Amino acid sequence: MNDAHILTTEGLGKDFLGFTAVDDVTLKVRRGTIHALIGPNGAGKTTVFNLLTKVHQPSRGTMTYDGRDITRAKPAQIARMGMVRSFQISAVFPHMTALENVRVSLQRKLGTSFHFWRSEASLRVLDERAMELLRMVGLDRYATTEVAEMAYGRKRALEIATTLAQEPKLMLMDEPTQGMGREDVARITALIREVAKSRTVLMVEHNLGVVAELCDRITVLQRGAILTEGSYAEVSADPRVREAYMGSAA
Amino acid sequence: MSAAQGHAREIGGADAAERIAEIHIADLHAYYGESHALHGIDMTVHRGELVTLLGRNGAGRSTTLRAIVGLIGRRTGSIRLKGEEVIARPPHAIAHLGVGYCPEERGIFASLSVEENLMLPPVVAGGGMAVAEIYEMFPNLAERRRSPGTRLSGGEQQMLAMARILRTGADVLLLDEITEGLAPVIVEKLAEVLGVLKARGYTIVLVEQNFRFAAAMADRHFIMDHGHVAEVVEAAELEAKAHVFEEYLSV
Amino acid sequence: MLTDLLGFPPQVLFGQLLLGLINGAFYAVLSLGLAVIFGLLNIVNFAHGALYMLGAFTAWGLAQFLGLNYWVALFAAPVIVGAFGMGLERFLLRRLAGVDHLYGLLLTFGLALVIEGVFIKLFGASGQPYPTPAALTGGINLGFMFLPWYRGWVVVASLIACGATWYIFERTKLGAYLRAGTENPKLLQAFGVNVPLLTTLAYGYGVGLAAFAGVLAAPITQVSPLMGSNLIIVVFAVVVIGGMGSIMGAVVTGLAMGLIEGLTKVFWPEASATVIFLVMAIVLVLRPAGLFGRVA
Amino acid sequence: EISDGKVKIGLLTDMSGTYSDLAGPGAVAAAEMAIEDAGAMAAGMPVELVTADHQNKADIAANKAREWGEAEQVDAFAELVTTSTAMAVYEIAKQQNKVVLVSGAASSPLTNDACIPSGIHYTYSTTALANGTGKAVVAEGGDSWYFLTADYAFGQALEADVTKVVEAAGGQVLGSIRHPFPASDFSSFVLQAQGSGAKVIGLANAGADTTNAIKAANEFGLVAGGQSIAALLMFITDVHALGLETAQGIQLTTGFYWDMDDETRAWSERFMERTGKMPSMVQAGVYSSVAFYLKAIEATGSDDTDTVMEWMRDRPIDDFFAKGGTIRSDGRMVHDMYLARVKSPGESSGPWDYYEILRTIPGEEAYGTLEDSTCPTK
Amino acid sequence: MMTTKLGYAAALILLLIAPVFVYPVLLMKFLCFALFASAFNLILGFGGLLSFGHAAFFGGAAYVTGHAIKVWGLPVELGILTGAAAAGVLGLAAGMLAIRRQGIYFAMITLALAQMAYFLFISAPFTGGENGLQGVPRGHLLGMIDLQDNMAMYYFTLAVFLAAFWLIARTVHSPFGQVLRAIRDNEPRAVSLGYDTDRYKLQAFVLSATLAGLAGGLKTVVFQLASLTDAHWHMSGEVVLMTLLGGVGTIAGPAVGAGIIVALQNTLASGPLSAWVPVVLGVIFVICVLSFRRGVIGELQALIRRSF
Ligand SMILES: Nc1ncnc2c1ncn2[C@@H]1O[C@H](COP(=O)(O)OP(=O)(O)OP(=O)(O)O)[C@@H](O)[C@H]1O
Ligand SMILES: Nc1ncnc2c1ncn2[C@@H]1O[C@H](COP(=O)(O)OP(=O)(O)OP(=O)(O)O)[C@@H](O)[C@H]1O
Ligand SMILES: [Mg+2]
Ligand SMILES: [Mg+2]
Repeated sequence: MNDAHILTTEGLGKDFLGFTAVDDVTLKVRRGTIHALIGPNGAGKTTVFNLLTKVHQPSRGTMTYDGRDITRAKPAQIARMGMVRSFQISAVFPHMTALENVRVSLQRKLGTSFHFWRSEASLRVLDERAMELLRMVGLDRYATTEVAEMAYGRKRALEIATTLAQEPKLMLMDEPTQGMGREDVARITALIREVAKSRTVLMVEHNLGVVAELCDRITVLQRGAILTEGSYAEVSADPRVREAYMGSAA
Repeated sequence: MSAAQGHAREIGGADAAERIAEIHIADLHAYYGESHALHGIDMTVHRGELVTLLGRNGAGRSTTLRAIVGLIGRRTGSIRLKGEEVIARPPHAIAHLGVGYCPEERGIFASLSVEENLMLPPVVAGGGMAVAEIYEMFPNLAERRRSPGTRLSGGEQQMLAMARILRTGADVLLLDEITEGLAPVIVEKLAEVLGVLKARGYTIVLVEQNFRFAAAMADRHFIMDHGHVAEVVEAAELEAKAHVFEEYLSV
Repeated sequence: MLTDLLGFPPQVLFGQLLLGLINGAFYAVLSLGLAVIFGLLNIVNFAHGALYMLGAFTAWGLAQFLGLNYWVALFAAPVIVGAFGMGLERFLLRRLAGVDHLYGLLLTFGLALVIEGVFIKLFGASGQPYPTPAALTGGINLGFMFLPWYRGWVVVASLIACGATWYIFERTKLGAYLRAGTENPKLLQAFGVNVPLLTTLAYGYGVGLAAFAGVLAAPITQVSPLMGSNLIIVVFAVVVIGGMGSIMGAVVTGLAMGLIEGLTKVFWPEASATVIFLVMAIVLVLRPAGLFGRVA
Repeated sequence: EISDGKVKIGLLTDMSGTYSDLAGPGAVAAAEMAIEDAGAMAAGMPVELVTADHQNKADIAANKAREWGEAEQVDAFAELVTTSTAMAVYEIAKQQNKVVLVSGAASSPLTNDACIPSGIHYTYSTTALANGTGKAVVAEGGDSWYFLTADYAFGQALEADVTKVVEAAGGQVLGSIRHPFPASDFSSFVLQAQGSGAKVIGLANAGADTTNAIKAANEFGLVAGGQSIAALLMFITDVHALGLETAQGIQLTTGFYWDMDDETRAWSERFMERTGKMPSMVQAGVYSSVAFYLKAIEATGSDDTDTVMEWMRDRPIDDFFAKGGTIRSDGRMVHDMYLARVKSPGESSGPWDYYEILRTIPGEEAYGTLEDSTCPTK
Repeated sequence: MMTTKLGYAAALILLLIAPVFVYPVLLMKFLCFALFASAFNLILGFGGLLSFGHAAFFGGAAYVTGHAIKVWGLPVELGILTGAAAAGVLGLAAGMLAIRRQGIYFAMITLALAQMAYFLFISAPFTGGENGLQGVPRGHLLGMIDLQDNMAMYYFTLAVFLAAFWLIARTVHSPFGQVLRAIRDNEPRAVSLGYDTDRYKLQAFVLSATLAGLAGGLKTVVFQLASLTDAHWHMSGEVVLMTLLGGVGTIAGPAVGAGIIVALQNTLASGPLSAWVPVVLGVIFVICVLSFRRGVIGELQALIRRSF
């Protein structure tokens, strides 16, 4: 099979009690690219993510990741295979400090996660790397703050840091810049470009600015099905896309 | 008849020329448990105005809105809505002054269908939108009306959160990041809606990240930083005060 | 024939099923009250058994001291106890708004201990007699068993109560408020609904149902301080099997459990107190949120 | 000589549970009366009473007894309603060699396999209940039985004893049903009893279970249908709770009834003044047992267990409770029992006038002979 | 931090000299429940799962230990370990059924399983039904020290308690403990980070059950008796109360809570208030739920945090 693609789906489909949220989606994500999934609200973007990360089981179709069929794999399995997602609504551990959040994400690789007799101190080796990641997203100042008290935008940034800690081969980002102020958006955009050098990113994003700036390839979904695909220039030129999604923007 | 006019009669037929302070906030402090989120906010919004609260993440914009509708346990200072002091009132009493709130986290009810969600908020004044009107504005909702509220997509939930307060006839709208996660087409439509509402004499406070969206129609911008109102910028002086935006929003 | 198959005449079985249904009616009303309360207050109301007992005692007291008869008590007791419940909610439970519902459970557990303890001191543990209302004494011979009129009445009364409650919750605006209040009371209140009042009423109503069941039970069992404490965790099981906070679930499961228990009493009497928990375990393993419950 | 300068009696009972009416605070009052009547002195030394609520739980009883014995120099344990608590305390008393005056517990094993040298089973026993009610009922033609049995030690013991008696008397047992303890609703069990076609339905349970069973039986026209109920263990407090309307006609065996002669009336009136209730046989038994124990100390001038036990064994108890009662070497206190019938509302002259004593059952007949006892130390 | 260290030191000294002033058996009862509550807190306070069936492990182990020592004639220490192991196995079985459920449903399924275990204990012959398993010999520790002597028994109990307590504290502050916290905070996220959360929760549950069993076995030896009380759902409720009273999710809290309850029951059970025990306990419940929900230790910590 084609190794240029890290992720491919064939005729992927999902119905919710008769309602078809995703319909015959055949997606090919090239290694080392930033691939965007855009489309009107309710087009099925998040659902596609949910299918890829096993939140839902697909009604139809197959998925292949890194040469392996993952149509029936388990959520945790997928994650360990290096395909990690960030959520549309911020997903952090509110009652832990920012540092601990990242450390939990790093910890799994130590392989001591079941060791209840070992001291916490054995995790200190991870702190350095954790701080590094926090710095990347500009949260190093908040390392010791309890996350519950951070504003929404910072929680999103932190979430990306924890995702990065997984050293994912493929990052699924659902609206990474949602709820962020300008300067945060700028930082995150830069960050994504940074991390994308060594890996592949598949993102859902409504901020066309970000999409235009980052993405090599864009798939437009509408009513669950693929409307068109191509570079930003191509896609944004497409009248159907303008009509269905972009409007006068872009 | 617009809710605004009806209201004018309520408070002693004040004549239209005189500008009535719909929202008047003085030295407002708000706390989340131990942490002190608002450090003395002062702001006045007149009837029929559309103002924005701008600022970095964590500046305290959402908290300001929450404080106005009474969702924050500990708050001090003064909040006058339509001339009435509400700092000590319970949330439900405040809402009945004609206040509609669209929360940042959307707050769609999972155990209610989309339609039930839409019909949930009690009508607090005349002149609310008809359900048909709303469905026409947000076709997705009409399509999914029977399914449980939280089964909606992120954006659809956002639409629902906005739509349900348009029904209640509230003429003071507090909207927290309503364009968040919405497709550009929808955002444009929302802009139109706000335009209409403004024309109808609604008073609107908008918390926004999307400056382009906000700048277009706002009469005034309150720029918040660390729980204060750092600057107030009139629509007229946007260019003049561009540096302010640079400073606080890096726009 | 059947007799040899069962080891006893089939009519015994009919009898047991009918009795099961009657007990089921009690479970239904009680668990309904619990479901209502859990729904809005997110509180597992451990005091439910004690309040059920209060209902019975109120009926007894009304007869004893005011000479009021059963029919008056049937309406008066739920109102009185319901009011008492609202007091509890207003002055104690309300303080727990927003905290983990484990605390509600513990608080009501404490209340139950207090109420029952006090009544034991006041009226002794072995309880008081309460006569069957004259109109319902005697019974009818159904051929396979002798059915006291009163037991028949219990079923009717319970089903009426359940039906009414179901309608309110699933078919009215008030019901929508109650369900929304379950999820996000603060926001609902910000929309202009008087949630605190709503909550107090809901608790009062749930408690009223318990008291109603208590009055129904008074002529059947001794009116004794501990009459509820033995019942309460069975009723919990019923609510859980039905699905926490599900009105429909509480009623249907209540009746079903009554039947199952009835059968067990024939085939394996010692286990009749345990069978419900077996069912509960199985159901929860197969359907995480109970039979009618919504998965959160 | 008196150990550590005082005589201390530890009374363990159910202060707040199902049995708190027939024992509980009333039993404490009875013990206090006994001590006061002895002038709070025995052999010139002060007498103290300590009490505790064992909540009908074996372990709580055991812990308390152990603590009292080891840390508070208690010399004797009294009351002990429910067999399980009595047995638990027997274990401790055996280790510590302390006197036990059991009044509330009923099971016959206390004077058989489970007996201890320093234990006295004072007031009644399942055997006596069986011999009393069982024999009488069969004699009146109630020769086919069906049991409603509480599914625990006491219930089973009672059922077993009655079965022996009934079969010995030429009656037969058609079957029995074991109901969980405690059970809230008895209708289903009553219905099965009805189905059994037995003439007599024997209730081998106690307290709330008995009263509820009787109510259900009435409701479902069991008696009307020609069957009769034999409440094998029923206390006057239960009758009081049920009301004569429901309880009338039931036959039962009791170790004491307040309204038998001047002595019983005199004491019971005093008890009534103190507690507002007439005494149950358990409460009267507590008074009698404690009084007798103190008498023994007074006489022997010692609170040494063996000395006291020995004195008590070779002397008759003669008080309002046990006329000519004697304590056997297996710990059984043998005294007359009474077969009673519950009066109808018409017959009753007012509150607490509940029993008509049908006959007196001589001690031997009620408790059997020492030979039958399987107590190893007898 | 400093204050906690000092606190523990003081507590330890207190425990070492206590039997001189207080009736040792009472102290041992306290230790057993302190251990039970701490074990319970492991799953409630740190696993975020309210188990309403822990009595099954406590009581089950009590019976097994009693049986092992009395009937099979195992030496004390082995008997106790057997009990704990049995509880562990029971915990594994229960856990596998229950662990996928959350919140109140988890509480209820554990309750259901416990009720069935209870039924087993009532009807099975080896438990002695209502009378319980009585006259369990304390025997000799390592075949030498006679545990019939209360002092010897006390220090043995104390040693076991301290060991187990240390293990619990360590578990909480271990890599495993971290993951547990994360799961309690936001399970879906933990899954998306590659953690098979059910397995972590299950391990925590089994650990908790085993230690609860250890407490149960110990109690049997101390009182030489295993009874239905230990397995009754009231016991499950009591341990919740202890934990809550002392402070859910604090290390020392449950032990403190246990201390308070045991002391209370003991002082109330005898004397004038004895008929009021349920009422008094009830009132305490109400008061502590209403006015200091963080529990004794929790409130103390808050106090310290505020004052620094
Ligand atoms: N669990 C579910 N049950 C039923 N319908 C669902 C469920 N999840 C999503 N849907 C429906 O499927 C459609 C696609 O939802 P999805 O969340 O994928 O949209 P989206 O593309 O992410 O939109 P947005 O940009 O607003 O997030 C929507 O109409 C939604 O209502
Ligand atoms: N529930 C909460 N508990 C404690 N602190 C909070 C809570 N919510 C917000 N805060 C704090 O209050 C301050 C203001 O938060 P607020 O949500 O008002 O920010 P904002 O201006 O709305 O930014 P954004 O909406 O992008 O998060 C922030 O510093 C945040 O850390
Ligand atoms: Mg989405
Ligand atoms: Mg002495």
